[in-house]
Amino acid sequence: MQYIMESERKPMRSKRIFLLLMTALLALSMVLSGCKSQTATDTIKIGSVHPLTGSMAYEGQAMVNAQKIAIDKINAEGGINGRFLELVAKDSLGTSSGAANAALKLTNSGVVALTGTYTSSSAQVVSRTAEKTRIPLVVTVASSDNLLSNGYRYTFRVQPSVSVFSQNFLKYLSYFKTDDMETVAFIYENSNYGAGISEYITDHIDETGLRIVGMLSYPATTSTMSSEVTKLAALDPDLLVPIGYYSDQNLFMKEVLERGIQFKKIVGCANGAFSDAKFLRTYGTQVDGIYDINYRYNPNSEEAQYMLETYREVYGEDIPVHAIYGYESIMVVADALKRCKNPDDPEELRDAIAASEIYEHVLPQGVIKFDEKGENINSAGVLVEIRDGKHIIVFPEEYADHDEVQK
Amino acid sequence: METLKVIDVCKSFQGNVAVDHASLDVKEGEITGLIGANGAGKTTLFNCISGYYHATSGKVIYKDQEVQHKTAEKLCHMGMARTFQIAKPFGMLSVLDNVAVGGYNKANSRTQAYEFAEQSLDLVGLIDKKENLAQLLNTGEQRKLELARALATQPEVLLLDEVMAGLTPTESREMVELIDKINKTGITILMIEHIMPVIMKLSHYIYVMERGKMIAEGIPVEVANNPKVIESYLGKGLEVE
Amino acid sequence: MKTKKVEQGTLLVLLLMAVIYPFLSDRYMLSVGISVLLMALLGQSWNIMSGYAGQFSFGHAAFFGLGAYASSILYVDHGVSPWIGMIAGMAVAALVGVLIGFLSFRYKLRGDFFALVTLAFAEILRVLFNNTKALKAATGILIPYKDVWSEFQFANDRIFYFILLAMVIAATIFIGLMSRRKFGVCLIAIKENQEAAGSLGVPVLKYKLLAMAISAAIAAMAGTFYAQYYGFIDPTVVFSAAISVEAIVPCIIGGAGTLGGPLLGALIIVPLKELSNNLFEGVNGVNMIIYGVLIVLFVVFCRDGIYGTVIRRLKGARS
Amino acid sequence: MSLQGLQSLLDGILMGGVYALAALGLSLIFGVLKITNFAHGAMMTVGMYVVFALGNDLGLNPYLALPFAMVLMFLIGFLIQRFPIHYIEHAPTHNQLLLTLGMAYILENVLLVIFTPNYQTLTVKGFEKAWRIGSLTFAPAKLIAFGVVIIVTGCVYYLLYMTNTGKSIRASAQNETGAKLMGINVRNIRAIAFGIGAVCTGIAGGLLTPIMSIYPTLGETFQLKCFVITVLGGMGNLWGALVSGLIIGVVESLSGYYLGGSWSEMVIYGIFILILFLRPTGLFGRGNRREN
Amino acid sequence: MLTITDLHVGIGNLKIIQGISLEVRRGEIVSLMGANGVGKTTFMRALSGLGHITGGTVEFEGQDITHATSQEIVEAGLIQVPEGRQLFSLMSVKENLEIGAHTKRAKARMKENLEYVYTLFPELKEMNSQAAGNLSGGQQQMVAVGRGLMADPKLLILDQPSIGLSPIMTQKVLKAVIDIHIRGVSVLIAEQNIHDVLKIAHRAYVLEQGLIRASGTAQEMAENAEIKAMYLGH
Repeated sequence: MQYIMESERKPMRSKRIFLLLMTALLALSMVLSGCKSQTATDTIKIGSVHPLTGSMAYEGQAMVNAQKIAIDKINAEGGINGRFLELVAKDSLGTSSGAANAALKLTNSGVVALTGTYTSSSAQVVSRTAEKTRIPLVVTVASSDNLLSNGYRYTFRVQPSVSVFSQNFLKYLSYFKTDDMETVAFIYENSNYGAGISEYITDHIDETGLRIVGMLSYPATTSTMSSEVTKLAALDPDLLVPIGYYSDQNLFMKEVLERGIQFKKIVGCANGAFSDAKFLRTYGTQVDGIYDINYRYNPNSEEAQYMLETYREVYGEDIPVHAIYGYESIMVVADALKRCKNPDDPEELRDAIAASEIYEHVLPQGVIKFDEKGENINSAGVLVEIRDGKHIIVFPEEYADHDEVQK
Repeated sequence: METLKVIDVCKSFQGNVAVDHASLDVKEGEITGLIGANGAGKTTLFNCISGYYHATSGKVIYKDQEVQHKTAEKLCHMGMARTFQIAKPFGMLSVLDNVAVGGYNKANSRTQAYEFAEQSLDLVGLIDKKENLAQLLNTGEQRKLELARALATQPEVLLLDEVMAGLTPTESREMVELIDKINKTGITILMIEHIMPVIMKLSHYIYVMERGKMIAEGIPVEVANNPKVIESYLGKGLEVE
Repeated sequence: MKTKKVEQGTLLVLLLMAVIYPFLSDRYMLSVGISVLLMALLGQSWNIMSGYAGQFSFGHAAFFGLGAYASSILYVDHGVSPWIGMIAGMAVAALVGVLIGFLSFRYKLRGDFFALVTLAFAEILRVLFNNTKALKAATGILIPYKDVWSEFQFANDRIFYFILLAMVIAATIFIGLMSRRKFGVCLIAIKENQEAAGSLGVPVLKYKLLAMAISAAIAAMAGTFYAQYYGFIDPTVVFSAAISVEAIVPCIIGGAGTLGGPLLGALIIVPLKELSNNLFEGVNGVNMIIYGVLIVLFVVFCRDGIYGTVIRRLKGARS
Repeated sequence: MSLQGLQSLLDGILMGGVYALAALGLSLIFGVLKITNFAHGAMMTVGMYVVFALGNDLGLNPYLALPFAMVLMFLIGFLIQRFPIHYIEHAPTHNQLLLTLGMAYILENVLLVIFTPNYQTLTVKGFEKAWRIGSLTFAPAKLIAFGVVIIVTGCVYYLLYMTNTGKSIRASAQNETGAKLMGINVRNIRAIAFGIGAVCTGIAGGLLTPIMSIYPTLGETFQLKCFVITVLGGMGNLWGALVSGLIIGVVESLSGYYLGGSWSEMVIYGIFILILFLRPTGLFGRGNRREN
Repeated sequence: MLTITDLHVGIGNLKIIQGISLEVRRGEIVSLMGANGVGKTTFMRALSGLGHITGGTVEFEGQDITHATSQEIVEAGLIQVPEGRQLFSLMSVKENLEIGAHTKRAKARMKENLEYVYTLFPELKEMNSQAAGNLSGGQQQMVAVGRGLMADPKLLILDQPSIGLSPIMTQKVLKAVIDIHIRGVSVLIAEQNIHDVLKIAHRAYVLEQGLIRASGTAQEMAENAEIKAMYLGH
């Protein structure tokens, strides 16, 4: 018996109290998670499912922030036929089950539409939820090509998908491709989005006359990009296409700049870092001459200016480009709501969204209109150049803006 | 007739020699004793015999088969059971279940396993506590449980590793009788023991081990008077001025 | 005997609650219910291998993911019904489980080291699936949305709920029966002392591998369900460490190595997590802080788990 | 080996140094205290943010901020050990794992609440350009980090093997009862040891701040790598951790260069599994401890 | 010097020691006898602050140490050489001895004590740099006793020093105990090996099922028929 460790003074009483407390809390949680939050009839609720904790919390939060600005704008303008909009945002925790639970919680609390979800895997799950609950989902950001391939009636996507980005890349190539450009190399993060874009482009590379000399993939969670940089420096392609998220691409550029490697031409595709304001704040004019094909606002739109300024005012930083789609998703819902006789009827709202024809919006594209799959038919990215430490849209011509630049 | 023969077994761990060319014979139906200080290599030798370790070199012959590479499970099926120096009860199982684990060794059914278990619990005198959790037994009872488990496997040879350790005088007296009783049922026993009077009383033949080597062997009286054993193991007794 | 009654009573109450629940709940509650059951099923799977047999796995996502992938690939690419795919997935997972187990046990790994090996295998599978085009690489697999029972698809979530419930009940009954038979008793013996068990003739390796195979198969079953219910899988989702953690949490909260522990654990932790998500919507991160604090408190003050503590008390075991 | 290969080797060695230091903290906690610490990555992130906050808000040079980070990390480590880890020291591994995982959630999300989830980048003046020798380049932040790592490892070695506190730490690790009976305050000593582990971890995090852009869950990505290094080097073996950190850094870099970044993870986990199977005491470990 | 009054000690819910009163006077060797499992070790550990004392008092040199921590008890000069030796097995013999001198008081006399340990057990000096875990049982026991001496004890508690030792080694350790006693250290020794220990002890107590069954001078005990029958019998 001697070999038993005597633990010094067991927390006996506190153990009992703890158990009691837990039981009480459990009972409470059962009750609370059971009650529906009362449905206020005076506001129209729009649900928002984004990762607000975990590794994508920044992107998710920015999305919600932009949505709030859109909501405030509509309410300031008198709301929907006199009724105010309310955004109900939920944390998807970045997981499928978290997203599904959040979406259902929202549909329970009486939202007329869902928006979300930043990651494709969550979007797939929420779109199924939308289909089952017959509440329309307007996808803010989720680029996976197969998102709408299930024939869901209730899912709409405003943002450009992987293949749209890729097509944009091929189309805009004419702008930056020089005659002596022969070789191209890709460095992309190895998930659905990075790998998806690079694959699409390589499948169509013959059309461009370019020859692929390198396809370098890396996990987005990498802590070093040294060997990739070394390898690319040796390959020295005429065109380098980096595709990735903020932290990894930032790491990449940092290595490139530190070593003073001059790539002939760098054109990002939906690059999480290149189009970000923080990126410019960090590197200033050192990154001049880099292009990126990405989300953007329409510089000629007054509403876009309003959005930019308000975001900066409220949140103290420039709006991250992906968050623009958070803003516009609310606008799409609001526009449809205005056309509904009964805005509380999700079914009518779905039809209204499907029938959307929005000419006034912040995006660098033509009219927002959905095809029968729910895809925004005119969705597009634009070609952005970093010039004098500023982002300037250079292509397509109608959205190009050489004078107005983002601060 | 030897049931078990250990021939020239060596066992080393990362260069440390624990058993150094040890040999011993266990005759059928007898009780063979193995004495020596802690660290002399007795338990290691035991482990080599019972299949828990594989000997570095040498042979273990059991029922005319070389078994030095067999696992403990296999040997158990062949009728060799053992106890451990530190009792190892399955604490969260009841006493009966503990013994039944051993009972399953030869049993064809659950019922038979529990029959074996009850029999051996009866033999060691733990039957009253069969519903208790094993971890609630005291040291003496744990020893008995250990023995009962081994017996439930229906062994022909029983290897006992210091079964007396931690027993009260009354308990050890009972244990001596018990071992004798078990032996009388025809089970061959090889036992490690510290307490000289016990081993002297029980054993038919004794081996003395030191630093991994066998230094002496013989019937109890011979060993007790062997000058080599006295010099390196027994001593001359404490002399205080 | 008292223990047995309490155990049976608890399980019966849980079962009753589980059966009535979907009729009292809306979609959201149902979805939470499914989260609870999924966690319970994963927990029971983990329970066999780690709770009963004592082989601590930190890589159950490997089996879960294999199950999800096997059925989904068969379904989407080859039109095989996921019901059959599920069986195939279970077989594949069991095979991989046995392989991992065999290698680990052959090299005598235990405790932390065994846990790390399982974790590493899960990670390897994630990287492998993420980089293999034939397995759809990073794109993941989208399950077509239908309402055909033969294809494991239902528009009504209640049916999903009951199917999952049936799986949990089956796993629980299996463990319940097992725990009183040779296999179960010997597994506990192996957990408590492998050497002693071996010396009593228990086929240690065989039983450990068998436990791993069964455990892996149940996790794979959960994986197939997951794919069919949520409709989308990719390597970062189904092979993530988060899934492995989900298998462990309910067992520790409820009590590892007990029949009702994982069930009760899942029933406690999922609603608590939902609650903290709902209560602290304003400040992001607070929900996860609360979740973390809850876990810490449970582990510190209730080391054997809630159910485990009760059972131990009833059996009169030392704390 | 080509010039590029050489450069990769060099980068691997430099990065490996930081890994080594991060793993050193884990090795101490894992090997000496026998705690499977899954809050390790989160502790690293805390170090990153301390250095970031001091550098960004007070304009302190990140390397001057390190001492502050060390003090804070020591306190955090000390407190984590006193509560809650103290209560589960003898609990099964999975309890430890879950508890430390809970701690990780808490730490990460406290950081999220305080610092927002935004990516933060700290640039050090004068470090914008790499230093070069011939055609080889050295990232200054990594080079300095490497130097710091060597110094810190040396200090920890001195602390553990040459001082009374160190002896007490090792004694308590090897035999708690024995240590108590010699008048050692084992509870405090263990907390100090955890604190030292946390300091190493925090410094490693702090050294990464000028190298990476940081966010609250960044540490998770180092968690498994640190386990790999710890096991490779042998638990509690300081020099083992250092050498293994370098090995993993080099393996990652070279496999990244020759096979591609996506597969380098696989190579590392493969090595991990092989080591676990073939030499669970680590490359430099003696004795066979896997049975206990 | 050490006065124990009606001490109760438990492990968890089990009551192991149920009211023991015992005394060690300055300059005595007192033996606590009893078979294994009667609570000797639980009792000894409780004296060093490693048990859960539920009642009674322990007084050492006029100071109440019933609920003192093990550090405080060591500071006071009550040192235990525990059952099973509890050495720091990966550390060298020298390091083990050095750690013995952990308290301020012990550090001040470290050199002197180390010299004494080496005169008492000359073998240890030769094995200075060997890892303690690699020594034989007897050698380990010497290190354990040596480590205890390094803590500069006023009262040395030895818990079953003969466990696992050959009779000849036991005799050697017990001889060392006499030497230590001559040097002015009082000794409380728990032993199963009653035959030998009664030769060196002044007084003895017999512990059975958590209670003192008998006590008296060593000679009285050696001649007590009941004890003879029970313990010296085999």
